[in-house]
Amino acid sequence: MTDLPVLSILILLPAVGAVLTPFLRKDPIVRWFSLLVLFADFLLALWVLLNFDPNTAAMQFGEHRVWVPNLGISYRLGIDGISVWFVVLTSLLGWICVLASWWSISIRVKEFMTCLLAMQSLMIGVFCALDMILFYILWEAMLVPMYLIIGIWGGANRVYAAFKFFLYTLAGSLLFLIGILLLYFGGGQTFDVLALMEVQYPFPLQIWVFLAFLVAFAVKIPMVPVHTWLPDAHVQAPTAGSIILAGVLLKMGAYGFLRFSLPMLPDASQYFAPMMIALSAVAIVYGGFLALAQSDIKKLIAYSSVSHMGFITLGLFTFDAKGMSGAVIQMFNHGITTGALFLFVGIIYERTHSRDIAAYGGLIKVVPLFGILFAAFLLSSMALPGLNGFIGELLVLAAAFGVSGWAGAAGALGALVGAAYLLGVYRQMLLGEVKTPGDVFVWDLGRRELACAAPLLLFVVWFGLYPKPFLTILQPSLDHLMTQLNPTAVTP
Amino acid sequence: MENVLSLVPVLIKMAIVVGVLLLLPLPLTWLERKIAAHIQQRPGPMRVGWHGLLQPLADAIKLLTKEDHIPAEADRMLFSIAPVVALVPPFLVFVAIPIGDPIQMFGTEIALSISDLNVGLLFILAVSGIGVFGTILAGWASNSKYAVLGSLRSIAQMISYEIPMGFSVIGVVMLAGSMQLSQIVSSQQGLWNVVVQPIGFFVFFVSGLAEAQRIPFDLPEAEGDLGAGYHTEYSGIRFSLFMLAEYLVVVVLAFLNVLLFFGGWLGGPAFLPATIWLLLKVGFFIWVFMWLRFTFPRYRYDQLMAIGWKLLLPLSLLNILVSGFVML
Amino acid sequence: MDLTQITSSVLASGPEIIIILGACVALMLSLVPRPGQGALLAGLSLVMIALAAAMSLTLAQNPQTAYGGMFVNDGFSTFFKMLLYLGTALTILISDRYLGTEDAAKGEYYVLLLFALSGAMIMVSGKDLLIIYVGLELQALSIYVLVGFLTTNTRSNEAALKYVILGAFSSGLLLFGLSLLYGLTGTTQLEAMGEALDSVETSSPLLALATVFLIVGLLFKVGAVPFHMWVPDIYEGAPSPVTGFMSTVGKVAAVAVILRLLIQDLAMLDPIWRGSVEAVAVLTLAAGSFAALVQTNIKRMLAYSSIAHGGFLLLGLLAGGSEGLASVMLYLLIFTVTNLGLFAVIVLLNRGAGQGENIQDFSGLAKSQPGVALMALVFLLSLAGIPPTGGFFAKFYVLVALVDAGFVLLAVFAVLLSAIAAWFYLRVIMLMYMEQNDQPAVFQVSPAIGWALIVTFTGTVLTGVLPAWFLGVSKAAATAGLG
Amino acid sequence: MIPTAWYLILAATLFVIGGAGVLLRRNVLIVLMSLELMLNSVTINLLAFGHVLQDLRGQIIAIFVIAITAAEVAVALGILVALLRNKNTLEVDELTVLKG
Amino acid sequence: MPIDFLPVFLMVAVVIALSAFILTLSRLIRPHNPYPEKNRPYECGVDHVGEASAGMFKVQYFVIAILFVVFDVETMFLFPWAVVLKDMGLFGYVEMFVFIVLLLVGFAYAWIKGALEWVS
Repeated sequence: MTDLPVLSILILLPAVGAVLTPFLRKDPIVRWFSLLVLFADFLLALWVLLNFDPNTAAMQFGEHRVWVPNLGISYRLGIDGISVWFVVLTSLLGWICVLASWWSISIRVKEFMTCLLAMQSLMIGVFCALDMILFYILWEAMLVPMYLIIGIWGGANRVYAAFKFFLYTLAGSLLFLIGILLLYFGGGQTFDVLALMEVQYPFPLQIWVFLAFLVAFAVKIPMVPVHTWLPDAHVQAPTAGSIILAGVLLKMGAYGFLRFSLPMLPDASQYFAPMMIALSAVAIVYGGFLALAQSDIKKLIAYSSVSHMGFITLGLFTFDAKGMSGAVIQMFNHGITTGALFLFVGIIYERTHSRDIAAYGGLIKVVPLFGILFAAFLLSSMALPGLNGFIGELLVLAAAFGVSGWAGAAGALGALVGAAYLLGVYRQMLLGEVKTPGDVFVWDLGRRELACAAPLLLFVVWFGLYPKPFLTILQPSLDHLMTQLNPTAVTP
Repeated sequence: MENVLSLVPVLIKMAIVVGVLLLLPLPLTWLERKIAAHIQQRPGPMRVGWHGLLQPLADAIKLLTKEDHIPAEADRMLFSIAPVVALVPPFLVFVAIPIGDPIQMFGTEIALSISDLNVGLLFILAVSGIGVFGTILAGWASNSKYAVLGSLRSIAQMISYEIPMGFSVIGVVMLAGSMQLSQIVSSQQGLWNVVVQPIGFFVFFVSGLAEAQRIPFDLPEAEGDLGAGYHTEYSGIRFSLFMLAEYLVVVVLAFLNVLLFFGGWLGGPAFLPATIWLLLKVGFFIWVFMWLRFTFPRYRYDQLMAIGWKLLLPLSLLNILVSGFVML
Repeated sequence: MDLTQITSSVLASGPEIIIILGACVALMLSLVPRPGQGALLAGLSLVMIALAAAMSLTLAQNPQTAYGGMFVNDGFSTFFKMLLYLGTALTILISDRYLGTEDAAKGEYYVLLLFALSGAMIMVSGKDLLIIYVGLELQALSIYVLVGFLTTNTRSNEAALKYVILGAFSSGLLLFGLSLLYGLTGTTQLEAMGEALDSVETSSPLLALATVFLIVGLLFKVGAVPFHMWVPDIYEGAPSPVTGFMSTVGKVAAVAVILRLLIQDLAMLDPIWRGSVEAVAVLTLAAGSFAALVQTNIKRMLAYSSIAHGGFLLLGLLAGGSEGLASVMLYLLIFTVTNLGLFAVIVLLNRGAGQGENIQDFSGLAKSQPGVALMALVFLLSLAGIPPTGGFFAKFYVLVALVDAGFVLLAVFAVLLSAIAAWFYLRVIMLMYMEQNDQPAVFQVSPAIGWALIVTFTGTVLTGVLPAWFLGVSKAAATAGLG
Repeated sequence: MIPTAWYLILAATLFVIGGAGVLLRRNVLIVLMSLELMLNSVTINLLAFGHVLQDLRGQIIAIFVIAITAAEVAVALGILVALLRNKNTLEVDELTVLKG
Repeated sequence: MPIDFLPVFLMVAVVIALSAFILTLSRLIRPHNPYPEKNRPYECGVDHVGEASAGMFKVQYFVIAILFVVFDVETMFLFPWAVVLKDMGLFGYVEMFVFIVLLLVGFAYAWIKGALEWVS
């Protein structure tokens, strides 16, 4: 370990970039500059990953600075085996986003890149934060650049979508704030996440706080009754926005459960587990069927996200070691895969300006490179064995069957439906007779696009075939989480 | 019961005062016309009675029997009560005006005032302020342009001069340490206030003239350009009520000048009863007012306001500051 | 009173005397018309404010009462005075340009501002109901005139008249309460009153009546629902800088009085008002937030927003204790800075004759004036309470105080309603960043406004990123106030 | 001796009448008069209490109240004049440039 | 002491009664013969135009009214002060001095501003 505040650098690097960007003159300079910054950030994240000690569940690279002593808020950072992966994921998607919007964003590039850089800084911050209020602030602040990304550079209905996104998430997270305060005054008297984990809260308080947290996280994930902002936001957002949304933002909800709800409120989590499992099952099936009915490819992927996120929550609330690790793996994989899918939709959309599935056909013949890669990601999303999606979904399903037959059955059904619509897309768009919307000329992937897709593909294949390093790093933290869930199991 | 009994002398005094005041205008109008005439070297009223002595009586009967018409567009209610409102204050003022030290009569001490209020001076100033309402109501209720303009002018004038008037007596109050008129008079034992407070007297006298709307400050009623001012539309008995009120104001002012600045009933020759001495002084002031009326030309309206605000007001404020400083 | 007492009293009220003297000098200067007079008077006012601020800080070294216990200089009053200075100074900075575009440049403007400031200062320092009332009226009367300052503008006249009538009405209520309290206790001096009230049953109907009138009168001044109907009209009609002034300085002073009365000296009245004030606070939040949704005039919208913020302040009051007090104080500090910043932007957009006050006039601002738009964005976010701006910490601290005092339900209400409130701030952001405008706003940022913007922007960001110092100050002041 | 309660009742009645006048009447001048009525009722209260308590403070406050009321009315009149120049009406209902 | 003021109210009643009496007396003996021409407002014989009490006055009247209110109120403070000035001594004097000077500042302002000029 070094004494360097690595995490702070990780967070502040894009932030500094965001501050500097508006002062740059020309658009190309802005693009290159952002790419450089984000790529540097990615390299730094990789360095962190390489130096990460996989043998302990403790927080690493910890930093602690007094911030607002009068309110007990401090600047506290640290990552464990779970969050390190999200940091890597975020920093990876960050520079990919720049590349993905290289030409597609042509107006107000400066502002766009500023938002992107700010997003990056805040997202990494969220995954590193170990102080509840710090976490909350970063979490909340994220809304603004994302709102602007959707609202300024989005599709036709962008303003509506941006508003919906903002208000849904804001309303949810405000209750989260109240929950935090309840934890503070309910006995913790601190905002330190690790310290709060040690506090045994009375059951009624846990119930209320859990519900408050639930609203915030459920909106972000999104779970079923509050998922309606997602399709709008996804469809209207520019490609980079979709990638960030699907790749990172959705994970934050689940991450919240993992980091706060489960360890801090184990009793309430147990209490609400059946409900959560039921909701997840509904999300899986409902999201799947909705996806099946979509003709808009972006909407389809959006609903598939609802379904896949259902798997994650299902896994989390089985309270089973397998389900847990399945859920975490699924989170990471979903980030990669769905990010990639949105990237590819964006690529084709740039050429044809249509998202209608039925308007495409036989793309694999016209643009083989695109076709093959797209197919790979589709299959990964379908959880084809050998690709990354498989292992997570399998673990979750196994755990679900262990808890409740119904839940398992729902999960299985969801997986089947998922296969159906993804294969439908595969068949319609890639195979069959060649057609493109309006018969426009479609060219194959360029070098820039390949550069985006390659690392994603690498991860897809790597985790499909050899997930061991991933699990090694993950395992201690997950085990620790399990002990926190069943405190009675450890204490003799 | 005792309270009721103690009211008896009060009621008697009140009856006397009201009676005198009601009849006072009769000799006063005669006097005024005579003085006017002689100043202008003509005989004045001569027909009714000896040297026209009964002329006022004849006028009174005329006014009483004259048709009293109310303009069609007037606010009848306000129009009718305005003269009464104008009449009340001057009568009220006399409640607080003493005409001598208490005297012994029928074995009890009887004060020579209806009620010697401890805030007498303030009371008098306040009550005479109410007189403005009669003017306002009369002008407003008439709903005639002459009347409205006249009443506006009257009001503006009255309130403008009320301020220097109020300020000018502050010096007197300071010297007496009281607002009770009898005390103010007794504080002038030996030295009349007019000597100590010459500026105060000047301001008070001048603004008194303006308050009573006497020449040279009678602009609101300048017949030449404004009809008859705020009572343009009044005739008959209601008109005479206004006139009555105006005469009484003159009397009030004469009393105040004497009481505040000329030692009241003090300082007279030994053979004269104090009250008579007082009344003589008052009579003198009434004569001065009449004399002025036929000697001075009228000011222009802007000059009138300028005198009030730019001369008298700063002067009286200065007077307060200086007298306060000197007194300490 | 012997001479030393008099001198010490005069010294204790030094800042007020400085401001009033400044106002008198400015009044005389305003009579000599000459080029650059506006700048001269503004400069003079700023200097006077700076002097007064310096004096206040000096006086804060040793807290003392003066004028026989009617006037006090403590940490509490010093904090609020600093806020008042800040608000007034910022208002002065943004005024010159507005008066220019509205063609209403008259020297009296600054005089009135200074008088209003002195009134507010007296309110803050008053330790006697009578003094507080006198200060309140001095402030209110000056503001009445300021509201109607655009003499040829009917909107401004109307607003002023309405404000006078309703302001006098609320003073009447306040006074009636005052008179009853005086009757009950035989004093108007707050501490003595508190002692006297200790022996009065809180169930006494007369006391209840007195409290209700007192509080209603004060709530009127803050613009709490259901006594808020005057706020939108008057905010809309008044000259923009004056609106900013009212919504900050006016509110600060009124809230200071409320705190002084309800939390400090007359705390024993708590059982009488708590229930109703809770209802009022929630209603205020709700009505302000919902009504703001449908406004088309930016000042009107901010009026409702300011009502909603008033609701938050009341919540802080309800939380009570030093935490509640401190939270209200911090809130006011941040609100003052942020709101005046936004008003600076509004002044910039003004095109004379009340043009440029529509929310639509913000559209496309990000394109034509990216810098100003960015600042406006930050101000709006701060008003909405989105981190990392000051507004977040303001709200957060109130919530902390509320939850700490056990009012979790109120806190939940507050956050839900502030989510609704975010909507209309977002709408402005949306217009600035997402709408095109055929006639983009064209303006030059004058140095004065530039300074105002820099100060407010820095303040908003600084309170959001490093709030510790501000928090510490307000907490110390609150503790001093309660002590 | 008149009981204090009567003064208070008188004051309260005047206050209510004044308040009702402010809220219900439509002519600005009458509204201003109603305001005066409200404030004068306060004065009655203060004087009555001052008398009962044998305390001069009541009267002092009353004087302040009167003074401030006067100032308020002066300001109101000034504003009214400005408004009259622009609009020429005394009816509150016609003050409609500002909705609400 | 309140008994001192009783005559005041008695006097009001007496005067009102007296006026009522005179008015009634006059009503009994005077002629009453109105007709439209006679009832028209006085306007030198010209038909009158518009409302007289529409409130269209020279603004100076309002200015005077406002100034009056201000100074009249000052009188209210001056009287009690004058009564007890001897007891209060220098302090009282200085206080009033400040008060009057402040007022004079305002007065001077109004003066220079031209509020007292009747002819514009």
